This record gives sequence, C-alpha cells and structure tokens, in this order.
Amino acid sequence: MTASLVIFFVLAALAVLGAVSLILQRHPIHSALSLIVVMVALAGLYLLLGSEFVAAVQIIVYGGAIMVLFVFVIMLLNDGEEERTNFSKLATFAGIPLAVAIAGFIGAAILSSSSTLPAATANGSLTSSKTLSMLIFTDFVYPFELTSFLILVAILGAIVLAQREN
Amino acid sequence: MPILENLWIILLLPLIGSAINGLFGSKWPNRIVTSVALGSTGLSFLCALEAVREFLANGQQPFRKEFFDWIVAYNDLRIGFDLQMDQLTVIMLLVVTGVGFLIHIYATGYMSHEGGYYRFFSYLNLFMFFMLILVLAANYVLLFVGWEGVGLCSYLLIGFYFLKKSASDAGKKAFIVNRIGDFGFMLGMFLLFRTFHSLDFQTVFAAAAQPSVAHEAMGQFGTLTVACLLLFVGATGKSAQIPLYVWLPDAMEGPTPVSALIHAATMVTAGVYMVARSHILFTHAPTAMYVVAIIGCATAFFAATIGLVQSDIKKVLAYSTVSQLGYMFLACGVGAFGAGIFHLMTHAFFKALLFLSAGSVIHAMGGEQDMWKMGGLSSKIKVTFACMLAGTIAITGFPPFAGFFSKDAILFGAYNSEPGGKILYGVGLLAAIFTSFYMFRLIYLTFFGPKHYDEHKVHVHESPKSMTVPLMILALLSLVGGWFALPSFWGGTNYFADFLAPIFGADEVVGAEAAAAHQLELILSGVAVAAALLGLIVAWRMYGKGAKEGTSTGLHKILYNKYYVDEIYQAAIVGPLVWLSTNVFWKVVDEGAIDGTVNGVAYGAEAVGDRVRQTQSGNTRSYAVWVVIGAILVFGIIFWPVLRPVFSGSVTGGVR
Amino acid sequence: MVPTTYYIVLSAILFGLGIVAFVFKRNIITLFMAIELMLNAVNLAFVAFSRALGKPNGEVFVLFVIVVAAAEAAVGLGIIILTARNRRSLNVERANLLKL
Amino acid sequence: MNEFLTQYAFLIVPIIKIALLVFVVLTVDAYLTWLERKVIAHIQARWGPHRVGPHGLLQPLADGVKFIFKEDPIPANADKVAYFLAPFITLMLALTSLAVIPFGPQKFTLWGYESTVGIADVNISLLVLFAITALGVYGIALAGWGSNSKYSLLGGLRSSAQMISYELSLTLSVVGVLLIAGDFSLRNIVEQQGTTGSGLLTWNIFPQIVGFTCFFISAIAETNRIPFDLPEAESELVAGFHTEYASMKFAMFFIAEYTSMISISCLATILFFGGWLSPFPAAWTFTHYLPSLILIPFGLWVIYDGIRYENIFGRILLPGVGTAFAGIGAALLVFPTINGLVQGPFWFFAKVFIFLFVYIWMRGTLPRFRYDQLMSFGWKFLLPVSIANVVLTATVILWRMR
Repeated sequence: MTASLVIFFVLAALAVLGAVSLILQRHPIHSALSLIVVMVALAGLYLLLGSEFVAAVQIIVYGGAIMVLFVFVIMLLNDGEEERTNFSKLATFAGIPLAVAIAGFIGAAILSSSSTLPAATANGSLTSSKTLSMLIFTDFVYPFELTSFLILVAILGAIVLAQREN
Repeated sequence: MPILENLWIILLLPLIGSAINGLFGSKWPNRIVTSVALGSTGLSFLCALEAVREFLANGQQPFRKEFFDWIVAYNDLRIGFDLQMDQLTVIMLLVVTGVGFLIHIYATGYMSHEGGYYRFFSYLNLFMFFMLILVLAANYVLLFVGWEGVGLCSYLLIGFYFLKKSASDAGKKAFIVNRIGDFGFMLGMFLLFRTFHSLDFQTVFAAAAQPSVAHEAMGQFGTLTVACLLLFVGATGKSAQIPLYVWLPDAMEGPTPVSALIHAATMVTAGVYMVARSHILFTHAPTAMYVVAIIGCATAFFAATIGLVQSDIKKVLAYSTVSQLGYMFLACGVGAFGAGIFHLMTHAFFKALLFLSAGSVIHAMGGEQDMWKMGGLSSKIKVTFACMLAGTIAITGFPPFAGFFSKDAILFGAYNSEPGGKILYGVGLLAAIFTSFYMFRLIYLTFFGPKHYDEHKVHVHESPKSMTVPLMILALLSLVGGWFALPSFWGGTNYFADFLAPIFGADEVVGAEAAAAHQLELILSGVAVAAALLGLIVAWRMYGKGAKEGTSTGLHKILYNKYYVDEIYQAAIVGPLVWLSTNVFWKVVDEGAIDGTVNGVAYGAEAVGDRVRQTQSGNTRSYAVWVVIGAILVFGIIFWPVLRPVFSGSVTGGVR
Repeated sequence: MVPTTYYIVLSAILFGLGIVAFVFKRNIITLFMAIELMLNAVNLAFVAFSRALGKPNGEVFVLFVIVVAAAEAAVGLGIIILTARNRRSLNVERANLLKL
Repeated sequence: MNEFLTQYAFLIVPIIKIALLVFVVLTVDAYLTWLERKVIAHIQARWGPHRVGPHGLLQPLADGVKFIFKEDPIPANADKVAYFLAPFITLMLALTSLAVIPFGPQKFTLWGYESTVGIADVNISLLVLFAITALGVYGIALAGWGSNSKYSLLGGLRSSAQMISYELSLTLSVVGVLLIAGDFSLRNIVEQQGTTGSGLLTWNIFPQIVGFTCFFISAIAETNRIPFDLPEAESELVAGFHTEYASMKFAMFFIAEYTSMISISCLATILFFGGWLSPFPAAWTFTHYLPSLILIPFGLWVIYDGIRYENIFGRILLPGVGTAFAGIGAALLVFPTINGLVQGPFWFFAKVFIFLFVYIWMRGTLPRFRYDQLMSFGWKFLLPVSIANVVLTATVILWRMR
C-alpha cells in the first residue's frame, strides 16, 4: 500500500463519486460541478501517471474552457431542474442492464488482454512536454493541422448557430 | 502532314462540323452554318484526296492502322478503332466525300428557305462522318458502327419535316426495316467470329483464303454460306433489296438532297460495298452468291416494273435506284465485283445528278412532285433540263455516257456466269428496257408536252448557282465517269478493273477466250443499246406528244400499287405483331408482371416500414439505448476471441 | 506502483457511468456532459496505456480528443441554445416534433 | 523527535512553508487594502483612513473584525451548494496560485529535506498557474448564479465571459516568453533571463514589450480590476456577482481579489522583469547594499514621524516599527551572508510592490469600460496582437537559429 496507491484510490473514488453524482443530481449545474470534480480527479490521475502536460491541458481546456462553457450555457438558459419524464420505456427498463453489460464487456476484454501490461509508470520519468511537442509536430503534424481546421470550423459554426437572425 | 498516317482526320472533320452546328447553329445566321458545314466537308474531301495521293505514291500498298483498342475481351476478342485504305476504299472514299461535298453545296441553295437549316446540316455532316467510318473501317464491328450511324442519320433526315406525319412514319419505317436487316448482319458477324475468332477483315479474309477452308459446293449450306447469307440479309436491308426494299420509296419524304446523298449515292450502296468487301467469303460460298445474284436480278426487274407507272417524280427515281442497286448485286452475285463497284460509282454520279435535277425541278415548281402536274418545262429551266437529260442518257446506258459502260459490264458478267447466266442476263436486259422507258417517260412528262399547271399560281424559275453548278459538275462526271473502264473491244484499257485487280483478282472475263469475248461483248453492248432505244421509242410513242393521266386498271393498277407489297406486309407481319404486343406484352407482361412486381415491392416496403417505424419512437433516450445495443454487438463481435475465455471462465480475473 | 489494469478498470467504470448518464438523463446539456465523461474515460485509458507501453503517442491522442471535445462542445452548445430558444425546453423527451 | 522530523520532512517542511506563506499573504492583502485606500485618497486629495491607529494603520484589523462579526444573510431560495462553494473556490484557487511561484533563487536544506524559496518547484509551473487561473471562473460564475439574484447573475455571466475572453490573450501573450525560454518552469524562465549577468538588459521585457503590454492588460481584466471591473460596476449592477454576499464570504472574495492581484504581479515580475534578478550588472557589488540603504532611512523617517505624532499610541507604535526597519537594515549591513540571501527576495518583492502600486494607481486614474467595448477590445484587438506577437517571436527565433 504505497503512497501512490493511496493517492490513486483517493482520486479514483473521487472520480467515480463525481460520475455517480452527475447521474443523481437533478440540476444540470450540479451535474456540471460533479463533472468538473471528475475532470480534476482525472487530471490528478494523469499527474500520478506522470504525464503532467496532459494533466495541465486537461484542467486548462476541459476545466477552464469546455466546462465553463457548459456552466455558462446552463446559466444563460436557466432551465431549472430537469423534469423526470419517462416517455421511453426502453430506456427505463433496458438502460441499467445494458450499461452494466457494456462496462462488463469492456472490463472483461481489458482484463483478459491487458493483464500482462507492465505497471503504468514502470518506465520511470515523466513525459516531458518537449517529447510530446516533438511528436505532435513530426509524426502527427497533419492530424494537428486538421484539428486546427476543425476548431476554426467549429468556431464559425458556433457563431452562425448562436447569433440571432435579425 | 501525312494524312494517310492519321486517317481519322478525314472522318473527324465532319463530326466536328456536325457538333458545332448542332450545338451552336441554332443561334447563328445561315451563312455561318453554311461555312461550317461546307468547310468541314470540303476539308475532309481535300484530306481524302491527299490521302489517296499518298496511297498512290506508296505504290498502292494496302494501308492499315490500329488507332486505339475499343473492345478487348481478355485475349480472344479485340476490336480496335482500325482504319484501312486500299483500292476499294479509295473509290468509296472519293465517291462519298466528293459527291457528298457537291450535294452539300447544292443543299445550301435548296434548303436556304427551310426551317431547321442548322439541324439539317448537322445531320448531314454526321451522316458523312458515319459513312466515312463505314468506308474506312478495317473490321466488321467498326463497319457496323458506321452502318448503324448512317441508318440513324437516314432516320433523322427522312423525318426531317417531323411535323408531317407521313415523313415521321417513313422515318420509322426505314429504321424498323433496317433493324431486320441489321439483325441478320449481326448474326452473320457472330457466326464469323465463332468461325474465325476475329472480326478483322485482314484476319477473316486471310483465314477464309486458306486452301484448308472448304470451297462449299453449290447447294451446300456450310458455315460460310450461312454467314454470307446473313450478311446479305443485312445488305438487303440497307441497300433496299427484296424483300426489304419497301422503306426506300417512302424515304423520299426527306428533303431532295438527302434523297440524292443518302438514298441514291452513298448509304444505300453500303450493302454493295459490304458484299464486295467480303467478296472472298462470298466466292467461297457459291450458293450465297447465287442467291445474291437472283435477289439482285429480281429486285432490278420488279423495281423497274413498279417504276414504270409511278406519277411522283421522286418515287420514279427511288424505284430506279432500287433497281440499279439490284444491278449492282447482280454483278456481285455473278462474281463481277469490279463491275458492281464500277456501277456503284457511276450510279452515284448520275443518280445523284438525277435526284438533284429533280430537286431543282421541284424547287422550280414550288414543291410540286406529281409529274402529271408538270410538262413543258424544258424551255423554262434549261440548265436543269440539260443536266437531267444527261443523267437520263447515262442511266439508260447510251454510249458514251457512264451508265453504258458499267451496265454493259454487269450484263456481260451475268451472261458469262453459270448456272442460269442467260436467264439473269435476259431479266437484266428487260429491266434495262424498262429503265429507259420510265426514265424517258419522266423526261417527256416533265419537260415536254403541254403545261399541266397554272402559270399564274406557279412561277417557274431556274435554280440559283449554288444548285446548278453541282448539277453541271455531276453531269460532266456522269459523262466521263465511264471512260475509266472502256470495254476491251473498244480498244481502250480497263483502268478501273486493273485498279481493283489487287482486290478482286484479275479481269472477271472467265470462260471464253479473249477473241470470243470481244465478239460477244460487242454483240451484247449492241443489244443493250438497242434495248435502251426500244424503251426510248416506246416512251416517246406513249408520252412524247403529251398524255392525260388515265384511270389505272388491271396490271397497271397492280404496278401502280407496287404489287400491294406494303399491304401484304401490313397484314402478314405488322398486324400480328401489333396484336401480340398489345394483348400479350402490354396487357399481360408489362401491366401484369412488371408493374405487378414494382408495385408489389412498393407495397412490401410500405408494409415492412409500417412495422419498423415503431422503433423510431422519436424519443432520444430510446435512440441512445439503441446506440448502446449496437455498441455492445460491435464490441462483442470484435472482441469475441478475447472474450470467450473470460466467459468460459478459463481466465480467472486479469488483475495481477 | 499502480498496476495499469486499475486505471483501465477505472476508465471502464467511468465509461459505463457515462452510458448510464446518457441513457437516463433528460436534460440535453447533461447528455452532452455524459458524452464528455465517456471521452474522459477513454482519455484515461489512452494515457494509462501509453505510459505502460512507454509510447507518448497515446497522450498525443488525448490532446486531439480534447480538441475535438472542445469543438463539439462549441457547436453542440450553439445548437442547444437554438433548440432552447425554439422549444422552450431542454428536455430531450419533449423534442419530438418529428414524432407522429 | 529529530528522526521523526527527518522522516516526515517531505510532509512537514511544505506545511510550514504553506502556513508561513498564507500568513504573509493574508497580511499583505490586508495592508494592500489600506495602501489602496490611502493612495487613492491622496490621488483624490483626501486623507483616507486615519482614525484607527496612526495613519489608519490598524484599519485592516478593524475591517477584519467587522467581517467576522457581521450578520451573514442567505438570499431566499438561493442554490445553497453553489452559494457556499463559490467564495471557497475563489479564495482557494487564488491562494493555490501562489504555490508554484518561486520567490528567490536559493535552495536550502531543512532536516535533510532540500526545498526552495517558494512552496512547490514544479517544472510545468506556468501551466499549473494557468490551470488554476482557468478554474477561477467557476467561483465567480457560481457565486453569480447561486445567489439567485438578477444583479449577481448578470455580474456572474459578465465576468465569466470576460475572464474566458481575456484568458486567451493572457495565455497567448506569455507564449512569446515561453518560446524564448523554451521551458514551462518559472524558475528556469527567470534564470534564463539572468544568464549574461548584465542586469536588466537581458530581461524579457525588452524583446517582449508587446507581449508584456497584452499580458498586463489582460491580467487586469483577469483580476476584474478597474478599468475592467465590469462585474462589479456599482452604477449598473450594485456589486456584481458578490452583491448577495456579506461578512466572511464577502471577505473571501475580497481577499481572493487582492491575492490574485499579488500572484499576477508576481507572474509579471517573473516572466518579464527577471524575477528576483537585480536590475544592475552582477559586477556592481555595491548594489547589494541597496536594501539597507532603503530600509534604514525609511525606518529613521518612520521614527521621526512617530515622535511628532499627535496621540500617545502612535508615538509608541510608529517608532517601534521604524526601529524594526532600521534594525533590519543595519543587520543586513552587518551580516553580508544574510544580505546575500536577502538580495533575491528583496528585488522580487520590490518589483511586485511596484506592480501592485500601478494597479492601485490605475484604479485611481482610469474610467471604466463599457461592456461591449470590453469584449470587442479583448477579441478584436488584444487577441490578434498577441497572436501576431507569437508569430513574430517565433520567426525571430527561427531566424536566429538559422
């Protein structure tokens, strides 16, 4: 039971709790807050895994931009608590089993395939942001450029969608 | 630039002209359309001349070039865009481009007042294109392409005045009748391919020329015979022979230049060309040749008889065309291919001349075609009269006009042929008499005698230069055209036969030795001239000093109604077909089976969709569940090999 | 040291929870959050694997995923704002104009 | 005892440092408010606080007491969670942001545990800092939304929008520095600025003047200070997102604001003004006596001022403070080693002080933007400029490398 294990379990519990509360909360903003908790916990896990850059980006982009956007929109629309309508019998009855099933599937597949993997941080040191950037700008340069285009398009789309036509 | 090396230029030019006129001509004034049409045709004529010059310069080496592959089935069938050039091609090429060009010029005058000017010339150029393909083709399939193409153009041009029901009907008739012939032609091609595993002229003829290929005796129906007969069926369709000649007279509904170019000079001779082109096959199948000869002879005779009593000037010429074609086939049938081609050429000259002159007459009469409503035109339209007379003399076979030499050669060939050469000769001679009769009847009715028209209504006028000049040129040609092949007794040499010798073999004078041949030929030609004179005299006696259109009775009635062939066909073939297609194919097959299937599918789809749409509940969460189900399925399929041990419990937990 | 499997199992659990959220929440924004949750779960797996195998590629993928998520959020929220304007409700079960 | 210390030093030393830092920062915040009020008062030709203690020096204390003892009403059907969470988040983040800032060059070893001046020495400290600032939005947003009030909601929306917008240009304006330093670690960034030892000439401010401008402007906006304090534009929305807050919760927002001022100033210092580096060339050793030269006269002046102060309390307090200052100055003169240790922090805090003063100065000087002006300025001017700056810097660097 080393320190890292302790940290892992704390963070994992935090993440799972956050996810559960995202489901249980009735008000979208509370769900959003729980999701933020999950994300921060995940950032912690990334740090624990030793990929600090990803952790920072996780917080900055997910926590600082995306979720802020969510909260922002929730406030803007201010729709109040979600009404627990139950029009979908299918979802009501089949939902939980299916979710459990797929989670189980994934888990099982992973367990049976990845059990031989070395420990996550076996290969010592951190992934320096230099390494990542080298990778991004050499091997993954085309995907990178593509994503930049994607972002541009997304910005335009958002503007077009959100502006009131007058 | 060596045209011979790229023959495609010759046939590309008219295509371009046609495309330009067809696409943009509607916007343009007539003169631009004219310049495009004439330019393209004239250029291709010049190119043809250049090509021929090169061909001759090469010492008449048969030229053949494969430009690109068109159809290639793995290693068996290769059909390429192959063009060839040999003596036969030379003649056809010059005839087509030259006469075509002249007729184009004529048409610019003739059609100048018609609507759809650009359309007409677009079609005409297109026709030139296909005709040139037909002539230059180096394999049967490419030839067939040209064959069908000219058929299409003929359809389009016959039905040029498509608002006139008779015109469009005539177009359809021509097309459908040709279909029958083409069917035979295609069967023939298939048979040839099955036999020789190729459709290239070179390969096929080389294979056929092998001594190993059995020379099928008379009355024996071997592969070659059947193939030749099938090809000949095609020829009968295209070249208006019995029993498929019925379309040609109706085709006169088209504008006169069309009748001249397509239905007299070029297209209808395609059949003859095809038969002559594949003469090697025919020579190996005497039965087929005999059939060809008989059909040709019969056609020549029957058409002539019908021509005797027609009152429409163009109809007369149409039937005369049919019978002349019959002569050509007779020539081919008796093995005098050279004579046949020779007659083809001369006929192209004088028949085009006759048609154009007739056109000029009609033009002068303001669209009147009934000879009974003409008369005494000789003084009014002198040029036309002179040209027409020249054409008539040529066709009836008075020396020294072209017709004399060619027809003489044919009859001579027929006389010398075995078996039953004498009979063929006799019938041919009879047909010759009839020919001269109806031609001079035409002349008398049209140009002499009292006027049967109202001077105040019809203003008779000479045609413009653009029409008369080609007439003169053609008249000249039909005068001198024959001199290429002076009969041997005439002292001259038969350039034409010598020129074609590499293809058809040496002079077809067979059997009797030269001296006897001379005697015989002299006699026969004398007889022919006498026959022509006879016809002329009879015609003069009957129509010379004017005659009224009498009520037709008995034989005359039958002839006038063309032996009721159309009616017979109507009753025997068309009627049953219509009944069948109406009551079986339409009512039962189409409405019952096809529509039934289609509607059934539609109903089935509707029924299924009615059930399936229940899943489309319009509820996003249900959709989400479906997504999850799908995900599970995909996941299971992908990871099944990994998962099986897990579920079978052989792996107890992965956590180490 | 923490075994990789732990991370993977955790990510599987998170993913499952994401699905549950996706199926059971009605508020369209929350559905979006559920999607983000799943994406995060996947990211975790990515990072864990890449660390375990000593290849940074996985982390690069994570960066890309984050970018895509950002774009998706931008556009998706724009759409949501529109729907909210038109439908006066964020409940996905009320968005049934096409239902017959 | 001792081995216990050595065993758990990795836990204890940081805790001590944190406690120390928090104490210092809170005090500084408190006296920053005093300074602000004083300075602005003098800018506006007023006295400012002067009742409580000499020169109102005890005013912050009084304020603190007041904050603690005031009633703390909760608005009707507010969203409890958000309402309570908001101030804590804000304050926590504000304080955390200081955790990665290095205040000095030294590394010292305590109980066998080597540590630095500054709490954590992370090698992506800059990113961490930005991550924390990024989260700062939630506090305001939640506060605005949680306290079920129109003013708060509008204020919250406004300021969260503002912070998102300006965060972009804030980050981008720093990228230039990053490109030069080639590292995320603040410590390395500072040291890279002092490599040649030729004083302030090698600071990033000179190559990155544009970047600094963008950075400073967006930093002000980020901290919701005048001229960008739209969220709390009294004339329009009473007090913006913290309209409904009172007593300690309000105090938290207040402290948080000043703390973030401090941390931003620190950041500016580190990134552009060579952090703890002395502006003079390393050769000029006499500059090491500047601290004393400043402290001693200041202390003496304070003593003098105290002696001629009207009430007895002041006459006792001020001279005490003065002697303290003078004493420290003298001590630095006497013990050169300590003096050497002090150099870094001295310059660091001097620069930070200047920045804080500029903050206050601006508040006293500039009018407030209109909201649309603010937005268009941020998006249409700052962002492009900072991007251009990045591109330019990159180009130059590549040129150099060639």
